[in-house]
Amino acid sequence: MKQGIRAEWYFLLGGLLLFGGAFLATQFLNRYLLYILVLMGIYSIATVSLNLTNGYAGLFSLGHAAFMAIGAYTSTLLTFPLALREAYELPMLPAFLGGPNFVWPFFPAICMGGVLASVAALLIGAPVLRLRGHYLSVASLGFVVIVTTLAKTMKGLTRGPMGISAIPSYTNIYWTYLWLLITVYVIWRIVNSRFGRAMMALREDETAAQVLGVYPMKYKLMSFVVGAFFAGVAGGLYAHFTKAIRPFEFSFFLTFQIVVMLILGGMGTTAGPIVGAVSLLTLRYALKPLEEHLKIYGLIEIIYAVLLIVVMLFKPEGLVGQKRGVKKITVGGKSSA
Amino acid sequence: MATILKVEGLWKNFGGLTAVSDYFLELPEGEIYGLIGPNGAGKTTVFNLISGVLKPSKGRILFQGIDITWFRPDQIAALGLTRTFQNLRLFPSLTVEMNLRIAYHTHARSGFLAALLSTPSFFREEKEIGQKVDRILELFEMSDFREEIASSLPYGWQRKLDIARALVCEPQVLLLDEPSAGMNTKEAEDLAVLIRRIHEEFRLTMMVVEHRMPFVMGLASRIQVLDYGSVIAFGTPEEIRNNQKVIEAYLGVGDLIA
Amino acid sequence: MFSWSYFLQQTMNGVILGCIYALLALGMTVVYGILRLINFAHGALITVGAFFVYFIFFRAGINLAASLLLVLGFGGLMGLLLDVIAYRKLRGGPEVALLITSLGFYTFVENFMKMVVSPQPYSFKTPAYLAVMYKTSLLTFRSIDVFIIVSSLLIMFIFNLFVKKTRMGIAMRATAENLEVAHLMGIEVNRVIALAFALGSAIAAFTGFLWGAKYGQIAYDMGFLTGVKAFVAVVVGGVGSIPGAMVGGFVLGLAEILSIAFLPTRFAEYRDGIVFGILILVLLLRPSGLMGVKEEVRV
Amino acid sequence: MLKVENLTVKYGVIPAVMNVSLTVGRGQIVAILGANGAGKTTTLKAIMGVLRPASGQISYQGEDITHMSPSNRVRKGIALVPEGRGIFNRLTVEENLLLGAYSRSGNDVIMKDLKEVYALFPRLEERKKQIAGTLSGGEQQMLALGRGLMSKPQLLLLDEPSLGLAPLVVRELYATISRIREQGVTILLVEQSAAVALGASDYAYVLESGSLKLSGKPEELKSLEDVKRVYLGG
Amino acid sequence: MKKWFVLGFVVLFLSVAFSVYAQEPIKIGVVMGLTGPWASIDTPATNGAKLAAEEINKAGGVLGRPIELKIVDTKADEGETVAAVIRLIENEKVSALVGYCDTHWVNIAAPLAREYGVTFVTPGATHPRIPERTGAWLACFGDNAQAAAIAEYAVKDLGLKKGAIWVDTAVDFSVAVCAYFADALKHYGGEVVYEDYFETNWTDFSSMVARLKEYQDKGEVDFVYVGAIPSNCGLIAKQLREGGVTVPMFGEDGFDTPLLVETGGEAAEGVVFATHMSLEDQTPIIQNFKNAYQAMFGTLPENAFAALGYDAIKVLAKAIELAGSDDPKKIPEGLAQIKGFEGVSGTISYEAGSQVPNKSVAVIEVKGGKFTTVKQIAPEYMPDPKLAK
Repeated sequence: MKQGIRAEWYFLLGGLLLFGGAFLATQFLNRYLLYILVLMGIYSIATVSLNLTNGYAGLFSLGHAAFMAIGAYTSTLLTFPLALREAYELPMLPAFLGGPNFVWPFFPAICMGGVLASVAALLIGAPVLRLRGHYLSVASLGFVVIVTTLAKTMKGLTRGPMGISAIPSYTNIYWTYLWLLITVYVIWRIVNSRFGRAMMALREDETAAQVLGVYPMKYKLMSFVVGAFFAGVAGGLYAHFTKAIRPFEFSFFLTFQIVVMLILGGMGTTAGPIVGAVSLLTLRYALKPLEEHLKIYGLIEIIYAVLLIVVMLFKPEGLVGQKRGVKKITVGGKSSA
Repeated sequence: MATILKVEGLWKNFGGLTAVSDYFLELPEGEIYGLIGPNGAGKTTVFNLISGVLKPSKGRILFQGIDITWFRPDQIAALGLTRTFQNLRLFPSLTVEMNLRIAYHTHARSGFLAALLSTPSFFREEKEIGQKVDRILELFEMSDFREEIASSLPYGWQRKLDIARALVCEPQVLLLDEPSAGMNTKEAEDLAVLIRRIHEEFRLTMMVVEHRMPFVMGLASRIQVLDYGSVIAFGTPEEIRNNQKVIEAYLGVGDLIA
Repeated sequence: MFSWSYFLQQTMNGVILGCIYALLALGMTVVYGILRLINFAHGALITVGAFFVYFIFFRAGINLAASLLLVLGFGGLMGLLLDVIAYRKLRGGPEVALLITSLGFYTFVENFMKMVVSPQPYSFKTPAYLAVMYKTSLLTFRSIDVFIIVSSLLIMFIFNLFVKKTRMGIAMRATAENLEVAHLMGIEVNRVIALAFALGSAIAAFTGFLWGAKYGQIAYDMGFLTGVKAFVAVVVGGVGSIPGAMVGGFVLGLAEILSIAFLPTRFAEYRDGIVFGILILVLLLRPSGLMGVKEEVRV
Repeated sequence: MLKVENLTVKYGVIPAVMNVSLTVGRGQIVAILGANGAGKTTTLKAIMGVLRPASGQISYQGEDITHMSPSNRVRKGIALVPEGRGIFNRLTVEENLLLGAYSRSGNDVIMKDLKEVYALFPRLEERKKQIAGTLSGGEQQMLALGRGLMSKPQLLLLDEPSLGLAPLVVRELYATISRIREQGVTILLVEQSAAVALGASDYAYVLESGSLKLSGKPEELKSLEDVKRVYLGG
Repeated sequence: MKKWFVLGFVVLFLSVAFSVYAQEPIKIGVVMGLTGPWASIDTPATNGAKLAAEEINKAGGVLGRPIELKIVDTKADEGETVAAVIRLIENEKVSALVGYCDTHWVNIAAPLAREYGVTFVTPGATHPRIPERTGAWLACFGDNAQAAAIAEYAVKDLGLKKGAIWVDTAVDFSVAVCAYFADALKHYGGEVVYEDYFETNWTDFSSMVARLKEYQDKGEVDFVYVGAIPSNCGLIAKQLREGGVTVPMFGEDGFDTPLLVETGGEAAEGVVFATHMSLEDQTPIIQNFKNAYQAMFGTLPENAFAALGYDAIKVLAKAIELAGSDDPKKIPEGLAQIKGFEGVSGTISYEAGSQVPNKSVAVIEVKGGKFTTVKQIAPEYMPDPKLAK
């Protein structure tokens, strides 16, 4: 295991290379390809952060879309142009957030989105993380529906189901990859500290971890809250990228998409989530012209689904994942070698 | 010698079934006690109760004078009592080193921010953990397995890793649940030597559940025998071996059928 | 403030929706009980069933009774195929793989339908003798409403009878409780699981017909949310419990309808929120569900 | 009736049973004794086909069944009453019993056998509609036995039938086991409680740490000295 | 010598022949939700656009150049929409964009096109605040016009005053048209008894039906105005009638879909809705359009949106001609000059500064399963566009 200072330098070097790459991309690629690159970055942030909860801590949460929604709406409300607030019937900021003549800069607004997502994770996590296995998954899915419902009904803040458009388009390739770098760095640091080790221990065997002194709730919550922060960030970036958000965007489908990316790439690995996000999006945009040419709409999703089933059948641990000791349902004399 | 672990009138009911009834224990500091009994006598349940994995229906558990009856397992571990498991509960998909590093948890002090920023103090602590792990690996002659995935180790080594892991936790009292299960006689003998060595080197207090009699009799200074959830005998190995009640518990009452 | 007839009418609406959820939950709970699989593909069977009846009854003109028998058989076959093609191979793998595969199946079926049938909704005419209107001073209803309630209760009754009285049914419950011992008893576990899939899928496909006949429009994506809600019903009722699945279905159906009926109209937007709110509440207060057996945690 | 030759069973890489050979003659009660973890249960599971042997051969009525599926072994007349009884707690007593006859056909015969089982265990008949999970330990053991009998076995494998039962109940249980043998069923049982098992059996094997240590007629083992050594060391 | 002559002739011929085709085509991007809830209106609109492009190319193209449509399905997905707009402008270098029959999607796509300085024309998104917010041009009337037309028809022609309004809160368009309708109804002396809310993805409307029936039985309601999109209108009509509701039902241009009669069946009888034009009209331009459409796609135009898609391309072509260039910067100048353009969906003129054409509204009633025009209304009262969010 790489540990400490030297690995950090590699990280910095990687970051510089990444930014060099981003610069070259802005110089030589057209906006459509840049668009896809940014989208890959945003989905990677979401997938990498989900990996902390689902991959390392072993909690199969389906709540990521909810945190993305919270981040998206929060940052949007903070950065929305003063001039358009009235036209869109959105409120001015209250005094403690800067007052009616103030609009937040992009970076702190995104952070704030992440923070509020974390707060939500803390509130919902305390009861929901007590649940085990599929119950946790279903309850977190319920949380997504409830957040979507709130986004629909808190019309004064969210304009309800109609959503908010004309969001300033601050998200670009630099911001996205800066945040991706931060996300990967933070999660890498956590994984390589006692905090991450405690999470992995819980994933592997909760009782064993407990008798070694790990308090499950604390570290489950920590993974949930940190994961939620970066999900909120991804949501904020997404909002300032598509420039329009609606409650419906942050529903089952978004959650499932991210989960699928993670599992396809490989849970609990550093590269897995990014590989998953990049490969699925590449597939999608590479197939797009084919779909349009053949005029078979839905073809992408069908290929997507078949691919998913094939990967699950033949490499259930994901593209870059390693086989793990998992509990098995044994049928018929298979438990003995 | 001072009593480090004291259990008074411990009961545990599962539904209508009484698994442990009126169990007691006074474990002196620095001793190794054995806990034996036929299948289903409640030995593991006793360990589960002491380590906090299960909550008793009645009774009191004192560790270093602190009432830990209602503590969570992690709190008990933080006070210095940990255990191993009969059915091996390693962290199967992690490396040997990771298994051990995790166990240092209760002693690690560095904060979240320090970890994120990788501060010198964090770095120093990680190094300390590394040294501690090295020492234990050496002691267990497992240095070569450092990077191996735990579940890929040969079974005997997995057993040893389980004990090694508990030692990284630096407990004062260690409960070993069938440490030699699944080992052959030779391996078991080696393990006994190792346990004795650990006992001396770390000045540990231990309690061992075992079914391999020579193993436990050679190791423990006193043995408790459990049957139907209660203590039916307590004494030195020699006393236990010749105790009629114990023989009956194990072999059955001679004239029951015949 | 509300009249009796209003109350009765809304309750009936809730019961009908409840019947649909309960029928779907039935199949899901059996599969979940044995395999711990949230079978998202179950929702796809609603869609497939509805379109199957559409084509053989409305287009090919096969008579209704025969169509319904055929759709049951067709649904069962689909379930069987799913199990044999993919799920069986994955048994023993990580649970997540099974879950994701079922999601993959759902996505596949939905988009396949979209491609083959069209992304447009299809109108689904209620057969004339199921569309007869009855107006009384208390209730307005159609024969299809009666048909849904009667056929659902009948299916639930038969299903219960099957599970309680037949050799296969008892084997199914035994497998759900302890797969290994069931295997010891000489039960061909794989066959039991395949049967569970087949039965659940047959009922789901039939529910697709009820759905179409009741609401009059079917679409390639009709199954997803319904399927998810049916699983919510399973959890609310208590996983693995057959009576629980039915109770859960009715609780959800009634909650959905009555909340709209008796809350001020602006609360209509909370419809799905209420369903999932109930779910979270039940999970927190009574994790084993309304009718479920507490699951033992082994140490 | 049953012949096990050089049986070795491993869990992953760990051998649980090594080179065990034993024979059970028709109409006998044979006991396998040994302390916790000696490999008794593993041996039974291998005979039943739930575990696959790493090496060795199992033949039953002269036929090699080493690679036969458990359900086919059930059809051939082998039944296992598992350790801890393996009762389906959520099913009724009668349903549990009927599951024992799962692999058989012919409703009338099964109903007749059900009556016989009820005759053997009148208490089960009283409680046939009761949920099995609510039975007492002794009753559950009766139910497990009865369920095993419902498959009309010629060879009945019993795994620690006396586990967790009070002495009086154990005595009752063994009386029943003898009666079952009188009906022509061959029995291979695993017990930790040696005295009890020796009192009821025709022949006994003693396992220690996965290998055979002793075997002989109960009279020969009766002194218990060797057995005691295996159990308690010495 | 002769050889050279023949060769020269061939070269000349080829260069003339290619002069039409070898010319760079004028590319127009078409973004539509061909899959998803809006498919039943976006698909005919796309077909209409294809037909218009084909006709234009047969007649020699625009400015001597053929028109090439680049059609992208954006699947009712925000990310896909942004991606498609960027791709069409950046990669395909389209001169203008045409798209969507629903406001929400125009709200996302058009501002982006505006950033690039590319004109966006929507065939069927009717929110009158679209130009103000996004800079897009409408080929259709505004929602305030169609809402006012129905209010006028209900109160003045039928004498119905007490209305219930059903709003699909998930769709901007429905929220807007219902707000305009409430305003217009009050203007004409009517009264909004209550508003009820639903969402696009509902299938079961039984609880709302029972509530309406309760009001109806107490005699408190004369009619219901439903702001449903195509995939819901038939479903709602059917469930209303089968639930015992007998009061008249009114709708907007989302009802202009075959699904209304297919799904609604007998329940759709007597439903009255406002739309852009009636395909039943016997005018030659409509009949020609219907024939050409059928020849190309094997089916009659499904609804008015086919005509709107057709008109959007024709208007755009006309604008390019008027501007004399397909330079995206020049196209708005051409559009602004369009006056009295005879489209299939009616006469299109952009009055000074307005990007919403002044068109009359067709009020249609379902009679015997057919859409029959009962009236053409040029509303005398126009609700203020600002009333809607």
